[in-house]
Amino acid sequence: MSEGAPRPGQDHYVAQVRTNIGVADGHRLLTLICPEVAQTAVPGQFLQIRVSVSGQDPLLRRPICVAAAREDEVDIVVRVAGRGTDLLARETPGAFVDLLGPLGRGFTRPGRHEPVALVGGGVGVAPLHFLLTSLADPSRVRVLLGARTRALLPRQPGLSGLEGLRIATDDGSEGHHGTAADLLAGVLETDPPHRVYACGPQPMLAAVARLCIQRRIVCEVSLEERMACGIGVCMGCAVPMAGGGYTRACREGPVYDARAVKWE
Amino acid sequence: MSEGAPRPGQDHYVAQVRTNIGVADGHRLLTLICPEVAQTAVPGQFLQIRVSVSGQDPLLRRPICVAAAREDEVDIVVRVAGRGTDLLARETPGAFVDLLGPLGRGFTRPGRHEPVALVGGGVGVAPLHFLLTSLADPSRVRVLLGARTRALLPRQPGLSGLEGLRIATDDGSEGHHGTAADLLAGVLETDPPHRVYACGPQPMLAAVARLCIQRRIVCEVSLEERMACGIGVCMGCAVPMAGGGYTRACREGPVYDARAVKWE
Amino acid sequence: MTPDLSVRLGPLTLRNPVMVASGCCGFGQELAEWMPLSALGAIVVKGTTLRPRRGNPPPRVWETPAGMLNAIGLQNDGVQDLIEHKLPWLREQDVPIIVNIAGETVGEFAELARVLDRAPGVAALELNVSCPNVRAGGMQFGVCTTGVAEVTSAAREATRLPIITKLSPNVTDIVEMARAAVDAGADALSLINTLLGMAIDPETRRPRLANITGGLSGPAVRPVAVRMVWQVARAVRVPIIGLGGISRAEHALEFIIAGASAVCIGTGLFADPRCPIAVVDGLRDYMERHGIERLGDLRGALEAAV
Amino acid sequence: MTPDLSVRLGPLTLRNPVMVASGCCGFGQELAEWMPLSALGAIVVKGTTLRPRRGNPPPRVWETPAGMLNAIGLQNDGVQDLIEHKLPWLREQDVPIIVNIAGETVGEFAELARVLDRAPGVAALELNVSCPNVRAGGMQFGVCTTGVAEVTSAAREATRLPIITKLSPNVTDIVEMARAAVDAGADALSLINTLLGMAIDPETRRPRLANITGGLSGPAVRPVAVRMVWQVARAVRVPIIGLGGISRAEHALEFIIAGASAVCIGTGLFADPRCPIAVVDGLRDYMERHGIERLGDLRGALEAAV
Ligand SMILES: Cc1cc2nc3c(=O)[nH]c(=O)nc-3n(C[C@H](O)[C@H](O)[C@H](O)COP(=O)(O)OP(=O)(O)OC[C@H]3O[C@@H](n4cnc5c(N)ncnc54)[C@H](O)[C@@H]3O)c2cc1C
Ligand SMILES: Cc1cc2nc3c(=O)[nH]c(=O)nc-3n(C[C@H](O)[C@H](O)[C@H](O)COP(=O)(O)OP(=O)(O)OC[C@H]3O[C@@H](n4cnc5c(N)ncnc54)[C@H](O)[C@@H]3O)c2cc1C
Ligand SMILES: Cc1cc2nc3c(=O)[nH]c(=O)nc-3n(C[C@H](O)[C@H](O)[C@H](O)COP(=O)(O)O)c2cc1C
Ligand SMILES: Cc1cc2nc3c(=O)[nH]c(=O)nc-3n(C[C@H](O)[C@H](O)[C@H](O)COP(=O)(O)O)c2cc1C
Ligand code: FES
Ligand code: FES
Repeated sequence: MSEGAPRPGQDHYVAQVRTNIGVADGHRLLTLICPEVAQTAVPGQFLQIRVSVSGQDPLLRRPICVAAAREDEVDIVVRVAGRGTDLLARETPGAFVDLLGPLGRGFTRPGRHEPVALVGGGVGVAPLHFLLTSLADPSRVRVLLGARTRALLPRQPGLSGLEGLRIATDDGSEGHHGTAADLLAGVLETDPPHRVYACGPQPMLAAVARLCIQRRIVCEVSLEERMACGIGVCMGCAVPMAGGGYTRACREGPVYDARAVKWE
Repeated sequence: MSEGAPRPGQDHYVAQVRTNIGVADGHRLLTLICPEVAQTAVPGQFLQIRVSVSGQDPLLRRPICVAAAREDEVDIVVRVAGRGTDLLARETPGAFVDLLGPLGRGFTRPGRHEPVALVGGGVGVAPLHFLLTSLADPSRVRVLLGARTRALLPRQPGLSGLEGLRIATDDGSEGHHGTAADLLAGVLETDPPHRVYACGPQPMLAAVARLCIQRRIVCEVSLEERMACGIGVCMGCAVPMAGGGYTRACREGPVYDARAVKWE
Repeated sequence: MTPDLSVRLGPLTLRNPVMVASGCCGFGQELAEWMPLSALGAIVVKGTTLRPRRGNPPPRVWETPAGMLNAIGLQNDGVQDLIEHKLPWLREQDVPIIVNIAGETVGEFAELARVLDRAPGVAALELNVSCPNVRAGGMQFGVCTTGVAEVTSAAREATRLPIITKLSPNVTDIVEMARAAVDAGADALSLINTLLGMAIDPETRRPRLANITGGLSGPAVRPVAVRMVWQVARAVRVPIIGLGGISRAEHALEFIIAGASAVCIGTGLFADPRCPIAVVDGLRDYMERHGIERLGDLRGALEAAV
Repeated sequence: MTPDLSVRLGPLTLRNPVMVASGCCGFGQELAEWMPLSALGAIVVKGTTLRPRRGNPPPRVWETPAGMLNAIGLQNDGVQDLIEHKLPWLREQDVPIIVNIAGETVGEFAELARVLDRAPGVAALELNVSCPNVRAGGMQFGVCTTGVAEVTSAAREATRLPIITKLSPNVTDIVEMARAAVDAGADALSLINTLLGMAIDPETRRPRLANITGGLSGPAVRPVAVRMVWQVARAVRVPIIGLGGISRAEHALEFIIAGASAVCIGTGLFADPRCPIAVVDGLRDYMERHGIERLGDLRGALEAAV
């Protein structure tokens, strides 16, 4: 990639909403028609989506991961966290969504038959789902999902039937009574994968990172830092690095090697 | 009316859009389901309509006249003048519109058989149309309408068939080549009415007022001053008075006796 | 637990912290068509001057992104009219009445304070040393410490009523202004008044306001207002009334957590004249949810090491 | 008629008046992925310091109504890195490069100016006397006339490059600051930097920014910025770069009519990294529609009697 040249597929698009379905309480899966992004996005990359009509309020775009890509369309899963995601979650089929993308650094692709574990918390399952669908051999994959409660587990199409799927809920309403990190701890005991990919709330990521670093298992985490620009120009999305200083979640991230990050 | 008590029907409503049709280039007629306003509004009164989703931007409501009232519904005619009216003009049937009203002082009702002339410029025809439909004897009414050009003449249902209707356009594309005030001048020569009601752009109103004051014909004008609150609390909508000082268009107006206003 | 929303504002006790701001609620009558004034902590009436003022020519208002500019120019019928025609009705409404006064000279502030000292039903005076829209007096006082101090002490000496000095945000050091007011005898402070702004119509090349410049208010200015309340609350001991862009309980909470004892709603009334009720309800909900018994316990409760 | 959009900025001539603002376009490389930098009047790179700075801990940004707060804390790799690793690429982009510099002391400003004086490809220096997010130096200089004057003349003496002093809006009298900068030798002025603001999360009672306060930018502040440009343009003779909330040609026109020679786009890039192109196109359309041959003819063309 030469300096100053756009990355593959990266552009400003206006994508039409094809469908909008509920996948959990307060979680919507939107399918957007955007062939260029569908063909170039790498799992772990995100889009910067405009959520306002006029662009003045809310002023900033919202970063949302690509959750799946098929021919001419991409899926996103939106958890209603505030005003911006609320507006986005209400977009109806036929509406147009203004986006920049694909942005950021995605996950490193595992070797063809490498055993991997994907650890997702809540809406963090979105990029992992995309990663899963892009794998050559999904049979070697364990998917460990956590949520506060059953109703908050995103039911993304293609996940439910999966053989290697394990669920954890904080309140025990489905699967293991505990966290996805607990599930990972168990897996690491019995049948450790070569690589772990994680996305979810900060405490879960920290726990997963700790486990993997202890056992020297390669682990990549996708971090959610607040962003202003999403394209690397504002320095707003600082991620503290183990080696000191900060890098940009939107550019050097959002996916990091767990060892590179400074965990609190 | 006792001090501090709401005026008849005046309240905060959420009205559903029943229909939205084009009535001229950049002019939409919206029918809103709002029985309370339909039953209490007086011609010349207006509504303060929220045009933003979140209410933060655009921050302020937009004043729009009631253009007709029938049982459970009211019509408004919206001319797209900027961002707020653009948002409003796009509301689709089934959508909900947040409004305060009816607000302001309306037109004085003429005597039962009193001959009157209604002089409207552009979207100013809206409140006059409402006045017309409320008259006991529309046969004694002359309606003089002006617009810049044919395509900008609002075709409000109920107006087109009218016997006493005369049209003027600045470019002569329909009716008299000139202004609605020209038409009034002619009418005042040949068959002067007892009362004149006018609504439209400031220069037209000034011309109409001058004609009527000269001939001592009672004339009421509806003025469009910029408003912030629309309910009389901010003093934003100052109208200069002939006797000195200012009154509030939203409260003492928007309808004024032409003699009370200080014309530039 | 029934949360206690009452707050102390120097010598005054308000049933709740939600007040309506000067210039945004007239003298109460029109607002009372939309909500009972008795639901408010207090009402601060339109800036009142010694003699009637016509105000500025129109256009007087212009909307800006998440805000608005105004240049009303203190249109009002003068203090005598207030006393004779407006206070009698307001006194019946079961709401503390705070009169916002604006003099063109220090002497006028003193005279206004003296006249209102004898007027029954006035709970406190708010000194508008900071209106950007009048030439004589107005902002000039509010942007230097001597001006703030002189006006405050002149009013202080002229009345036994509680004195609230309302500060201008158009200053380099708001803390300095606050200290000057407190040292001169202010019982409380209001902040902020409007930021001086301007907008232009490119098509006509004319300013959007006949007065050219005007005061910026609304959600746009809230971050500036919260910051100033926080700075001042850490520097002075008198209660602070926070305002600037409030229309929901969360906004009021920002100010209270930053250190305000009470809040005012101004521009927020224009979009929703009933929002003060929603703010009070929202504060009550929040207190219940967080197990806060007295609102005062939340004041200045910012969790941050400085 | 082909409208002439070129403008003079003291000794510089820009092909058009639309620049990108310091801190909002990095050092150009990422922005170049979205638009050719050669379409810009100039680029003002991120605030550069003598030594590398890590910047503030996150969260560093928070959205506010029609605006945002930032407290980046001048994260940058220092002036040597700029010269060695960033300028070489930028020099190839056919765009005038303005380097925004920030010292912690007057001496550091002078040192930065001296070092950059010898760096090829730098068109001008912008003195960031007004960043609210660093403790030493930063805003302290920008809010008093002596600070502005000292920094400006120290830089003036250290370089032959054109000097642009960027003023802080967090002052009582912006005209006084502008005069101080001009008297000390500034070739041009940029205004405004960000307004100091703050936001709080009521649920956690924590400030939204780790730094507690931050700089407010975006459409929300535009009315304040336009007002300050207007005030300063009537008081000084050097060219003014106007900024604050610009993302469309109409916004840029407000500043130009108020008296700015050029404009910068900052926060507007975050919502749309290509908006500078739309602003240039919109200015050209406007000039054609209004029969304006040279953009300079529009500067300060406000129709208003004062
Ligand atoms: C790289 C990246 C990928 C993401 N992918 C997804 C996704 O696929 N699906 C999804 O639903 N969400 C995703 N998020 C989170 C999403 O961007 C935020 O929830 C959203 O920006 C909040 O906006 P809002 O207006 O709804 O909330 P606001 O009202 O702005 O804030 C509500 C809450 O969300 C928090 N928040 C605000 N911005 C962010 C942010 N950038 N990251 C995390 N928390 C934030 C605030 O601190 C606040 O507590 C992602 C975030 C990042 C950085
Ligand atoms: C009592 C009253 C009744 C009205 N009735 C109608 C109606 O029935 N139908 C209709 O289409 N319009 C009506 N208007 C005008 C309408 O309110 C304005 O066009 C609208 O507020 C402009 O908002 P905007 O966001 O679209 O435009 P903006 O982008 O805010 O401004 C666009 C242009 O409209 C002008 N403008 C802004 N506010 C007003 C205002 N309050 N009055 C006049 N001009 C304004 C501005 O100066 C500017 O030139 C009425 C106005 C008043 C005061
Ligand atoms: C239309 C209008 C008129 C105002 N008049 C006054 C006034 O007379 N006296 C005063 O002290 N403040 C006045 N203000 C300032 C407000 O009281 C308040 O300080 C400011 O608007 C910020 O609060 P807000 O954002 O909630 O409106 C006025 C504000 C507006 C919008
Ligand atoms: C994220 C961010 C970083 C900034 N960094 C700098 C900086 O390093 N130096 C500087 O002089 N101004 C800096 N600014 C201020 C902008 O250059 C500009 O003056 C201000 O944001 C107002 O313009 P805007 O509303 O177009 O953003 C920064 C602004 C933002 C939003
Ligand atoms: S969000 Fe702006 S640099 Fe990452
Ligand atoms: S618009 Fe507020 S008083 Fe009329």
